[in-house]
Amino acid sequence: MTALLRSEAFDPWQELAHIESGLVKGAHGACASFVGTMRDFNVGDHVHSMSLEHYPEMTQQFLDKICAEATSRWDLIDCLIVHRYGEIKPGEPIVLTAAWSAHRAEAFDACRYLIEELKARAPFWKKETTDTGERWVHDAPGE
Amino acid sequence: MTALLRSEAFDPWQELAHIESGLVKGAHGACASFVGTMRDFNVGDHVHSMSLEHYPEMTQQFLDKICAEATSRWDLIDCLIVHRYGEIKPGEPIVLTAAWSAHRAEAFDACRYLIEELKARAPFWKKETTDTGERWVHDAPGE
Amino acid sequence: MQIKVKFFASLSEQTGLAEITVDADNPATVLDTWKLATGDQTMPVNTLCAINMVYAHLDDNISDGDEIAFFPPVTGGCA
Amino acid sequence: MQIKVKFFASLSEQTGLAEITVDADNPATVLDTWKLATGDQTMPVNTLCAINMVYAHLDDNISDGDEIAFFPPVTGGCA
Repeated sequence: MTALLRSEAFDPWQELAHIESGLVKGAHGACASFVGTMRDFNVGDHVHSMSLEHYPEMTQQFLDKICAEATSRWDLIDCLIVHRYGEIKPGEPIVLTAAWSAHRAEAFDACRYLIEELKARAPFWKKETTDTGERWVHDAPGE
Repeated sequence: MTALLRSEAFDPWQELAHIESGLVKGAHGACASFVGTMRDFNVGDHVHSMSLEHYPEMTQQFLDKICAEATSRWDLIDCLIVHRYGEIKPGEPIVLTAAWSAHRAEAFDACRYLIEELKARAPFWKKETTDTGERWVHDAPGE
Repeated sequence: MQIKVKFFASLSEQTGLAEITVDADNPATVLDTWKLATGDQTMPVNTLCAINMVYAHLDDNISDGDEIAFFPPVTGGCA
Repeated sequence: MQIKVKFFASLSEQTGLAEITVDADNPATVLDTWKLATGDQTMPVNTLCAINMVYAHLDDNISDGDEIAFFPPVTGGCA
């Protein structure tokens, strides 16, 4: 179980390859992963950049907690969360969640659980810079 | 939309990075992916290697078809399937499915659709070599 | 009618056939090509079939030049 | 009681506060620390709070040395 907070841009595929290099070969049959990337448009406006504020110690504790919850709820071999904070440019990954298991159902369900819990409760706040200035993002329900 | 059949081992993270390098930066917000890897045990036996037979022209047509179905059913920016055939060793990836979309729900649902349809209907047949000899694999329902 | 018939995986081993061309009457069904190609061997339960690489039923009619395939339940993908 | 109070994102901009230490009576609730720290400013609807980095309710009791945080609905993750 690994939950990482990153102030610099990260390559999600390298992160996944790195975790897999530490797993026993032939033990897992399934890996589900999700990458959330910064788009350059939102609510109809062109977004130039984004600043992602967080509550550092609480964020780390929260991400560790949902990794532990996923591991106790599904039969996982490993799971991973990587999340950016600070200044982010369009096209850069914001978040990566992944789960390794013997079977695909557990891997998918756990991977989805991680991103849904993170999105619903992890203390991050986005501020976008658009053509018309800065604004705090308020997610629409179900977005 | 890309569906590839590979006789040689492939690196799923490189395949994903390669597809992403061809996408417009900032256009997609979500990528869900799944990697199925050969395990070294099955039904209690140690598996040394596996041979994956397929029906080449039908397999390619079928994989192209489910990519097209996923693209018509969800609002996708791109999707990818890579599937091995021939001799496979434990720890090697067998299959990769991925879907890129603006939002995570579409990406997850489409990625899962691709692997479930592939598993249910794509003409591949696994033969395992275990401590006690060769055997054709018969998947348990829901496995 | 000239019909190409293919057998895959365990079905190829059981019938002793991989690919064979048979001369079928017109009309004929997929099942008729099984009987012609295998010399009337018993068909295992759960056998799947395709006409020109599209899933078909055993009682579907076939046409001259068709490629018919018989195979066991598929097991691609992953765990 | 010495209580550290933190404000995040839009709530920090609205209150003009980032981090402040207040001297609260004992007993006191999370809501009491808001009033003390902000000089009784109106609390925006949907404000969330945490005691020692764990989500809490406004009427939860606080203890000496606690870290209380107030913040707007979270928007991490992705699209």
